[in-house]
Amino acid sequence: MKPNAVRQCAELALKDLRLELRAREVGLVIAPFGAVALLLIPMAVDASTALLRQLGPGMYWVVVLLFGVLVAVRDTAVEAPEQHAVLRLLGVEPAVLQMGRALANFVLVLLFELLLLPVSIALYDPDLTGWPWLLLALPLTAGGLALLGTIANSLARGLTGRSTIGPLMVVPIAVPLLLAAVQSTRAAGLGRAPWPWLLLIAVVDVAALLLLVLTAHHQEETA
Amino acid sequence: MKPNAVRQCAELALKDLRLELRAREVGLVIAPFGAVALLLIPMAVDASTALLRQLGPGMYWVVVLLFGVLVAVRDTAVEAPEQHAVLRLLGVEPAVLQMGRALANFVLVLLFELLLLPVSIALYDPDLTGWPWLLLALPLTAGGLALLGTIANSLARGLTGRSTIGPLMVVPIAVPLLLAAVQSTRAAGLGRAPWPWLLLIAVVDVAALLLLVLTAHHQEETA
Amino acid sequence: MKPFGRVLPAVAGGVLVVALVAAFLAPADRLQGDLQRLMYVHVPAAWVAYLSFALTLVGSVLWLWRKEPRYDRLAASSAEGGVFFTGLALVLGSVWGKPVWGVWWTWDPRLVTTAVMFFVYLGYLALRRATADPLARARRSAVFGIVAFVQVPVVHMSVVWWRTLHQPPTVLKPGEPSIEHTMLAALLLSVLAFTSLFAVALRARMRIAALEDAVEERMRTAERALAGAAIAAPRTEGVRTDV
Amino acid sequence: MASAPSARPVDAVVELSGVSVDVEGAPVLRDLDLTVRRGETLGVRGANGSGKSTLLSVVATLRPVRTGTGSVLGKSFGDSAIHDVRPRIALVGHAAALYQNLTLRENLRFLAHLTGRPDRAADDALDAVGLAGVADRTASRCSQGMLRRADLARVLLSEPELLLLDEVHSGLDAASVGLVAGLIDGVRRRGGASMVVSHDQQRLTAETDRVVEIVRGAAVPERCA
Amino acid sequence: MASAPSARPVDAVVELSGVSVDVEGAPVLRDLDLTVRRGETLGVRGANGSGKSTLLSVVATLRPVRTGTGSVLGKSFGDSAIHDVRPRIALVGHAAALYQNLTLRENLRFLAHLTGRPDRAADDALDAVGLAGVADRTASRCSQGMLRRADLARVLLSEPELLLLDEVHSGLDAASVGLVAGLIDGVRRRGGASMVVSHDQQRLTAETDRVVEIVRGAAVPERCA
Ligand code: HEM
Ligand SMILES: Nc1ncnc2c1ncn2[C@@H]1O[C@H](COP(=O)(O)OP(=O)(O)OP(=O)(O)O)[C@@H](O)[C@H]1O
Ligand SMILES: Nc1ncnc2c1ncn2[C@@H]1O[C@H](COP(=O)(O)OP(=O)(O)OP(=O)(O)O)[C@@H](O)[C@H]1O
Ligand SMILES: [Mg+2]
Ligand SMILES: [Mg+2]
Repeated sequence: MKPNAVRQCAELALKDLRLELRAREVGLVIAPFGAVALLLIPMAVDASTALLRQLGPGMYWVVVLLFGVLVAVRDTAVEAPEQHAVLRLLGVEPAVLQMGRALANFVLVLLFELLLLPVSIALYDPDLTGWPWLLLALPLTAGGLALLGTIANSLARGLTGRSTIGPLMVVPIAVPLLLAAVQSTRAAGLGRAPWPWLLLIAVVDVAALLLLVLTAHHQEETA
Repeated sequence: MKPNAVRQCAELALKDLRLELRAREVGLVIAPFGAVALLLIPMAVDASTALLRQLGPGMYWVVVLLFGVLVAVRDTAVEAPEQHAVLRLLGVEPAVLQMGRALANFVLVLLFELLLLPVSIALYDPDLTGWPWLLLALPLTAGGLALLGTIANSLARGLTGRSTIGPLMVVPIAVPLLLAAVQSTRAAGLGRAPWPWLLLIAVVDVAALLLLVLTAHHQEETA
Repeated sequence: MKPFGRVLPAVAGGVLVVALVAAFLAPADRLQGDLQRLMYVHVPAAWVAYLSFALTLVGSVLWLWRKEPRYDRLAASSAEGGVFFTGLALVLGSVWGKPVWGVWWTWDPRLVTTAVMFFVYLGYLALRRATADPLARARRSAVFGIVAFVQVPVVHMSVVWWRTLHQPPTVLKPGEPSIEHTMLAALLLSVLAFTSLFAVALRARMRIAALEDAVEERMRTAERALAGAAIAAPRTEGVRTDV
Repeated sequence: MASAPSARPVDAVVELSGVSVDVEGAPVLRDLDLTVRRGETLGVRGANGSGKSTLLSVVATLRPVRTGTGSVLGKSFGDSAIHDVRPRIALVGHAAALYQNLTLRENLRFLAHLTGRPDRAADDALDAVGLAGVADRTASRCSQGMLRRADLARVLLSEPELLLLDEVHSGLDAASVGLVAGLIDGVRRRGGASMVVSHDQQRLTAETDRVVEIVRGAAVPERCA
Repeated sequence: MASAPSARPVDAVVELSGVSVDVEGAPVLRDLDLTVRRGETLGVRGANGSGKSTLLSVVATLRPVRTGTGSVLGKSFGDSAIHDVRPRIALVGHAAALYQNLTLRENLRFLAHLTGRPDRAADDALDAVGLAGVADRTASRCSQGMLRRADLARVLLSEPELLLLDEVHSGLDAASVGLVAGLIDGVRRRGGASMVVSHDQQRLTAETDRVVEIVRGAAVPERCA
């Protein structure tokens, strides 16, 4: 009678996505905010078109990182104490609970990346050589951010200042992701295959995944 | 028996600052987040030291704007519907309520600017010619951000996704502030007196102030 | 209980003296001259920071496994030490960088990742501060203590992964260390000195933490007023005196 | 307690006629007439979701009406002078209106300062509801009933002429349910009026002068008390 | 209702002995002993802030104890097998555990799906508490009593063996207070046990087999019912 873990995970993610659809934090708010950030930087630094073309990919990834983290720790991703109590009493495995949240985060961060992509291309007019590598780099990075954001969310649960202490913990740890993503884009732009960088991102993803699953039990107990 | 408007305004601001002191969102969390952002951007765009020295002031102001807005719309700045009902029933003038909030925001944004200043100087090593002008530029910009943030907060009241819809509304309006602040720093760096730019910031401030006071009544009623 | 003990500080003091002597006796660098002697404080500071974060990791894992408070104290005390030594390495590196590179700070991956490591563990300490319940605090910071440790290999490998200005690994690398032997000896001595200083401080901090916990525990087991005891019945009569 | 004292009993404190109210576009109250006189205590009953809480927020001048006219404490809706009577109204809703990160004392003193009352008034109010001993606990660390009591202390502090209570008995322990009756009495003595929403039939008949029931969006009087 | 049916009355569903509980470092319960047997309904009273809600969360295995031992549904605290009994426990607290932006139907179906129940079960539960007509309203647009009822529907859905109710009568209208008694009866018939926290002395004596009072952090039996 009890549904299997995959089914439960999907149900949990679906719930998060539905909540997000109602609040539209990511689509209507965080993504435009990220776009505005991309727009403001060239204005503030007063850079030439050539310089902008060079800065473009880096800026894109910085904004993805900073605001992608905001996506992962958005308000609707957090349960009230009562809701959390109900989830704990349901008998769903902690690892499944965490994976459900991470899955929803992944979808949203990826969506956010895709929304920002045309904006950054339009604003910075970067060199697009090697763009197919993005098809790998984008989901890998989104996965890492989503997983780290999920961990941060459950560590910051119930603390005052949650919405900001979460990002503070994730952003620095996500730095290797940022650096590797930037380098992979750069390598791809130079016509080289960015395998080492993608591998680095994948390693971070796998490490975060293992940590999430292995510590899930402890994270759910922190009430 | 009824205290005067200034006293009330101070009481309201004090309450906000006290809440902030308890949650320590700005000091412990938003400011480090801003510092990390300052640290990451150069890393991602892989710029030379000379280029960075040139980008420095612009980056400082972009981060002040983006995260200063987060300061103004932080969680502790928002009343629950019940708290708002109580404030409305107290008989305090709506304009006074709004000014109290703006005052607290001003203090916090200024604090945030001051915290980031040494970080950006240490990291970007910018040319410091004309720095005394900052003594004017910093509070003027903080005032503008605080006022706009207050307006955004009350417009977004009760909407889901508040913490992010607020920034979205403020950031575009704050663009003139950003440009003027950047230009004033640049002019000061060239040894010129940046009066026109400071005047522009002051005009934005006054306009925001008037908007806040004149629409305060309507804003308090949107519940 | 003496927080510092007696033997360990004496040993540490001895090692420190020897290391100082060695640092001044070691030959000056051909290019940098005496400036290079900053290495004997900069490098040990960085390595001891690694060591302390590794101890935080160990403490965190052990706590999750055994749930004994002393492992939590180990993790917390050692993270504090790590933040201090990371800060020290940053400051000393800057001081060294100004004459050598001409700037206090530059966009070198080693520098940035070190600074980021500093922030990560500041976040660790902030998380501890923000959590009031001892059990929840230990649990959460243990999880974060594990997550945070990924920074250490990143900092170490940053010079290899990204082309860089900063010194690549000269000692901790496969094969023969690429450094003169007297310098290496002096460096190792100063590392030993820093490590023993750290050991003294760590033990003191852990003992203080244990005392704090004991005080807290005694306060608990003592007849403390219950949270509910301070709530009185309302003075309903007082409200309607003249009815 | 069932007979109102004769303090100017003809003055209507609340007067609603033909009032319809929508909440975010959904009709909740329809063609509702209601009068509450000085010195009177009106009980309000009704099924869940019938619109009792909505009615109280309308009477508190916090929610606009779609059609119909009304006046509260002598000022009619739509008149901008209605804001002047607000400080004389107190509303205690389902959830406590306290700042989670302020202590109970700070919460009460904040309100006292804004209305020009001394610190003592706030402390006395907390004392009267039995919370003097925990005045330095932040609201986030208080139990449900403690929060309710602190919310009632707010009423003691503001000495309203129109008191609106929305199921405030819930959460109060046996020793403090009397608080509510005391507050109502205080208002009555000051010549004001109260509206008390509750699902507890017995309590309503005991503590109020008459009871109306909200049925299909309108106020239907129950057998006269 | 005052005499427990003899369904295996010796099995203890809840057994606490010498339990002390701290909440964020503050002592709340101290040296508390409590036994609840199968088929039994225990009433819990106590002053505001005495620790009733804390006790329920401990019994629900959601909060650790500082000292003392205890077992729930046969598994003792500290044993990792305690997690297996959790699905057989239902807790209804002061605030409803619903997602504000999901409709009532979505809320209930979400829980149904996670525990492998069909959609119908969720809809039936909503129907049983009288909310079938407003099942498509989001929780944020429901009144206090509607939320309470939806929370009770959750209990109907999960068919627990140990039911923990924290002042659930509050907010329910006259027509639906019977719901609570129905839920308790259902649990009793399944051979489970209930703990009911309330400040309403009459209701407690009517609906429970015996009542304990939380006094100075411990459970003191009231005159045997
Ligand atoms: C703010 C500036 C600096 C920071 C944050 C910094 C950081 C670090 C760190 C974290 C390590 C330990 C690396 C490891 O073994 O994994 C290290 C080692 C070292 N640093 Fe720096 N450093 C800075 C400036 C400098 C400067 C200016 C020099 C000299 C030109 C320098 C020379 C060295 C050397 C020789 C080592 C030992 C390398 C090895 O054997 O691995 N550092 N530094
Ligand atoms: N974080 C905390 N720090 C200190 N005391 C706390 C904290 N959280 C709760 N308390 C205290 O614990 C006590 C028990 O709270 P609990 O909610 O269990 O009471 P209760 O019996 O349910 O009261 P009520 O009848 O008002 O619902 C209260 O006195 C409360 O102030
Ligand atoms: N935003 C909204 N959209 C649609 N309907 C709403 C909205 N807000 C409230 N309602 C409906 O308005 C009605 C009245 O709500 P109200 O809170 O006034 O009821 P109540 O009589 O106080 O009920 P209770 O006894 O449960 O507290 C409810 O049916 C509720 O669902
Ligand atoms: Mg209501
Ligand atoms: Mg309670």
